[in-house]
Amino acid sequence: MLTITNLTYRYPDGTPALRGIDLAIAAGEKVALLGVNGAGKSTLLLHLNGTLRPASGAIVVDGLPVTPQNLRQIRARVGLVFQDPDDQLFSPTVFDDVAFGPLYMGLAPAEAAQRVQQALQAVGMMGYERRAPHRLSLGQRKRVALATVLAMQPSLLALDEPSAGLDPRARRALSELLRALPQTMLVSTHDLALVADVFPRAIVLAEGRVVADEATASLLAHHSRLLQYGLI
Amino acid sequence: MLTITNLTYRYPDGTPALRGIDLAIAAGEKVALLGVNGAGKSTLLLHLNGTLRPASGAIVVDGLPVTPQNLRQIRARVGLVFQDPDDQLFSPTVFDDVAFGPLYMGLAPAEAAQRVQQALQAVGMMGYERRAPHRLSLGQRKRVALATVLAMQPSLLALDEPSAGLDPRARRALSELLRALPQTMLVSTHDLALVADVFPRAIVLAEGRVVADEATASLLAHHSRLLQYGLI
Amino acid sequence: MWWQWIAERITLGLHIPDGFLHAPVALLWWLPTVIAVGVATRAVRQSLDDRAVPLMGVMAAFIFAAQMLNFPIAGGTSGHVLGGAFAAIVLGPWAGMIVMTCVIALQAILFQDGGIVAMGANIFNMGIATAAIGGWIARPLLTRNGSFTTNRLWIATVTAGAGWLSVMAAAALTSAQLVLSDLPAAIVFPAMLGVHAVIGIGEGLITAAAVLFLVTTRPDLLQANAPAGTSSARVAVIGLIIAAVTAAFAPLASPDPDGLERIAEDVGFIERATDAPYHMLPDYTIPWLGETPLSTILAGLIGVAVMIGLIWVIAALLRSRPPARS
Amino acid sequence: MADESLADRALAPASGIAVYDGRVTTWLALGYIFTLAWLPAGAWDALIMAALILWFVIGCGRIGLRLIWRRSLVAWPFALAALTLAIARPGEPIAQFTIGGQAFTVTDAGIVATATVMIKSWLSVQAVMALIATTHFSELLTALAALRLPPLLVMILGMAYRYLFILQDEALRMLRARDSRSAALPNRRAGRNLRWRATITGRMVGTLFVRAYERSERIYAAMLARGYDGQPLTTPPPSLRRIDYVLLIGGSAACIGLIIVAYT
Ligand SMILES: Nc1ncnc2c1ncn2[C@@H]1O[C@H](COP(=O)(O)OP(=O)(O)OP(=O)(O)O)[C@@H](O)[C@H]1O
Ligand SMILES: Nc1ncnc2c1ncn2[C@@H]1O[C@H](COP(=O)(O)OP(=O)(O)OP(=O)(O)O)[C@@H](O)[C@H]1O
Ligand SMILES: [Mg+2]
Ligand SMILES: [Mg+2]
Repeated sequence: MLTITNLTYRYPDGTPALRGIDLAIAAGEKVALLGVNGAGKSTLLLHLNGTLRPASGAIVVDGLPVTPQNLRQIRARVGLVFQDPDDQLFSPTVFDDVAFGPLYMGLAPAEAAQRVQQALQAVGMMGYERRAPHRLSLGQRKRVALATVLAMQPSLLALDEPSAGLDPRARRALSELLRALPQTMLVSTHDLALVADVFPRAIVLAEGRVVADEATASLLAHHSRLLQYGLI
Repeated sequence: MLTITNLTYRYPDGTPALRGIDLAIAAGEKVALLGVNGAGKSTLLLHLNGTLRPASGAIVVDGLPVTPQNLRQIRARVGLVFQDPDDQLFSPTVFDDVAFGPLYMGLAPAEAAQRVQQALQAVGMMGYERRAPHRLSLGQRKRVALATVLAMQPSLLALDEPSAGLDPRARRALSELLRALPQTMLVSTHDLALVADVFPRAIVLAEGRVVADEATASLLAHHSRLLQYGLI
Repeated sequence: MWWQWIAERITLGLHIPDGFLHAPVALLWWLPTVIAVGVATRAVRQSLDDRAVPLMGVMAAFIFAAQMLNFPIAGGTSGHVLGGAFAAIVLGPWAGMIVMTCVIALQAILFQDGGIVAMGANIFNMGIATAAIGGWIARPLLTRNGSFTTNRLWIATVTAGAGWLSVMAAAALTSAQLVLSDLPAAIVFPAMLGVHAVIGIGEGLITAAAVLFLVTTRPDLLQANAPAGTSSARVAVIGLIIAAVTAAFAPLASPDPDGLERIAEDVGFIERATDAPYHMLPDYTIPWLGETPLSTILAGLIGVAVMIGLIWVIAALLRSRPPARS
Repeated sequence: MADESLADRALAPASGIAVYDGRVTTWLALGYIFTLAWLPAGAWDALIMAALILWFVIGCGRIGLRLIWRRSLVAWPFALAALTLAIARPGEPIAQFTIGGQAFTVTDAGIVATATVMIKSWLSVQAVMALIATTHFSELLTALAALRLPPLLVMILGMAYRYLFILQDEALRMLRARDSRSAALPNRRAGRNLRWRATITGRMVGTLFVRAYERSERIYAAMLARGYDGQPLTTPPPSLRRIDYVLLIGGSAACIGLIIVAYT
């Protein structure tokens, strides 16, 4: 489903953010991406749909290499959700925002509208179509942000800290939603409770390298390792 | 030092945020302000230096009532630090930012520079004077934000969630700093570990009312009450 | 406070409400506005490519918010920035025009700040003219061989001058429109330019400080949008023009620091500014119908039709063809 | 923002007029304002009819005439300035008074002109308010697109509207932070000087600019992630229904009627 080989990346100002990432995720797997602030989680996720272009290394999604020529197909397959929903939601209404991706793909308006319905239903935000994003609470905005990519029916979901800023109830709802969704997932988070709940496998980044890639249960069982990786 | 009598406030859109707050804090006391999201903590702190004007009720700081005529003197006595340091820091360098308050008060540049040194020393940010605030890490920015009010030598510190967004190490440093500072403090926070560490007294708000005002130890000892107030 | 809110609007005095301009004058000013915005739309699309929408949209919201950032002058009056010159200095003249057009349109629609019929004139005065000054006068002076200068004193002088000049230009244009609506030029020009010579100082200081802030903290942003270098001859000519204009207005610029007095002066201006006769096309009649009401109505309708037709044609010419979507 | 909540009404129109197509309401509001602009001074019958038409529509739309009236007063500082027209126009003298040694004469033509300007200005503002109270902002954009505004500009306007409130909140918080450090000591002059205060404000403008710019970069990435390639997204709006045409034709007829009444 997703294969990354020897991926390196430097920001234009010279910061080396990724230094040789190798990983493979099978279809239907749900994988958590952990690591302290600045470990490179967001940078890695931004590579999955070609928003950032690797200095070296290769990424293959669903058999299709992520290259400039393939970008449009890649973006239909990889649904990327940013941490701050205000960056993700840029339209005057919820409907417009969720419909943006499907319409851009060239779906007919009626079909797009149907996708919007399905996506909003999945995140429990039916009936909010005419609302303006800036009038929604943070938790609601985060759900709509997720709907914007679900409406594109991607096969891989890449979520950047989906639970940040949510209160305990909203976190539980998110956790249930992620468990219910059938897609393959790579989700960056600092929230170990969410990891334990949803993700059978966890990858830990540190300074742009993969330092652990294993079953969540075995990782969480070792307090000393969690401390060492700065996860608690 | 600080006396608040029957303070009520409604936001312009009609939201009643404070509904009759009474409290008194003696000089040198360090008091934590607790409560769930939306309880009214930030609203209360914004009243202390007259940023918001009460619908009814009175606030007296150091014998001086907070009224529009006294605002400027009040602001020399009350140092208010906002939750988000990005709201607090608006200058090209750390020095300029910390020097703003002293210069505005009419201190001579040399005197202001000395105040800046002292304040940066107190928060452990000596040597960062020429740096641009937006190039600092979140923890560093939070410390500089605190320095901007320390440089004004206020007698009352009002801090809004000073530990939010800090990683475990930065939290411990903040906790030590707050214990070392001599000022009277009213600090809003969701961080019970910080409360237990620094503040002998805690006030709990709920829906704009004071629902508890007591020794921190006795509050923390009752799990059921913490649950009831939504603090855990 | 409500009175401060009112004072601010009166002090700026540039958002012309509906009803204050002769209808033909208001419509006439739509013409250059539509042309400029059309050209700017194309230019922005070419230079910024697919970044145009998020960048311009957020920048328009930014100007809106920046206009809230005020500073106390005196006596309860406060100054704030108009922003057109700053936007054009930093983003370029075309992008500046787009941004200001959106700001003024949203102000008129959402906050009823400035009229709808008068919007063509308002956009031209506060958007097109100010961006032209920032983008075509200040920017060439600030770039050498395609990169932004580092001489802080020079930057401060040029940007402050451009900020001041942009406010003066907007004020002069507003006056011209009022005079075209039959107001006495002898009163309107001195009053309007006098008040704004003072207000412009705030604009100049803020613009300079904001640009210097960027030079210090994010020079890369300025560099990214820097235009290609200009010949030194052109720089010299533009410099001379600025010097001449500044000299011409210098007597007006002797600041009178009392804010209340300025408001009074400003109110006085507006009182006079409204001294406009509101006849519809007084001399416009259709010959073969004579001076009958019907003739006047027809003349007016024809005028409107011609104007709308012209705008339509030009807009159509300027609009790039809709993209083919596969 | 004095009437932010009215601007917000554009987000949740809940009125009878909202059942009509946003394009129709937008065009009619624009047409009405343009018509007002053409009415001559002293055309009382036309002005009264115009007012009644507008208030009837507002009443039908259950927008709340009271709300509109209260809010429309914000436009009056300008309209009040029209009072001076009363003394500025040549005509039959009605009253005279002196201020500061200068004599002023109120004329009949002056009073007529004043009243006309005030009414026109006031009605125009109410029409815009009625529009934004009944028409969702996205429909307003659709209407503008149908008026041949370049699609790129329409998208930019939508984006500007979306981030308006976010950046205004940001500016407001910065102002609060500055104000709460603007302190005074007894016996000292606070605030240094005008130039310093303006400079501080300029830096705040710069700070806000950098944050807005960085946000625009993040939004750009988010748009790319959903397939955006720089072409404005244009979807054909639904075609107008018969009721919309009826309203459009009826409204246009009313506007033309006003002009005819005014000039005959
Ligand atoms: N735009 C940028 N320019 C330069 N360096 C950057 C940029 N964005 C991130 N970095 C740097 O790249 C490294 C990885 O950053 P990244 O945002 O991927 O971390 P992260 O794991 O997502 O952290 P967090 O948990 O804080 O979100 C960090 O050292 C960071 O400072
Ligand atoms: N600008 C505003 N306009 C209207 N209502 C507001 C505004 N700011 C806050 N409120 C409301 O006032 C109440 C108190 O808010 P306040 O910000 O004081 O809560 P808080 O205790 O600081 O919460 P948090 O822990 O989330 O910071 C809430 O109901 C909130 O929704
Ligand atoms: Mg990240
Ligand atoms: Mg708060």
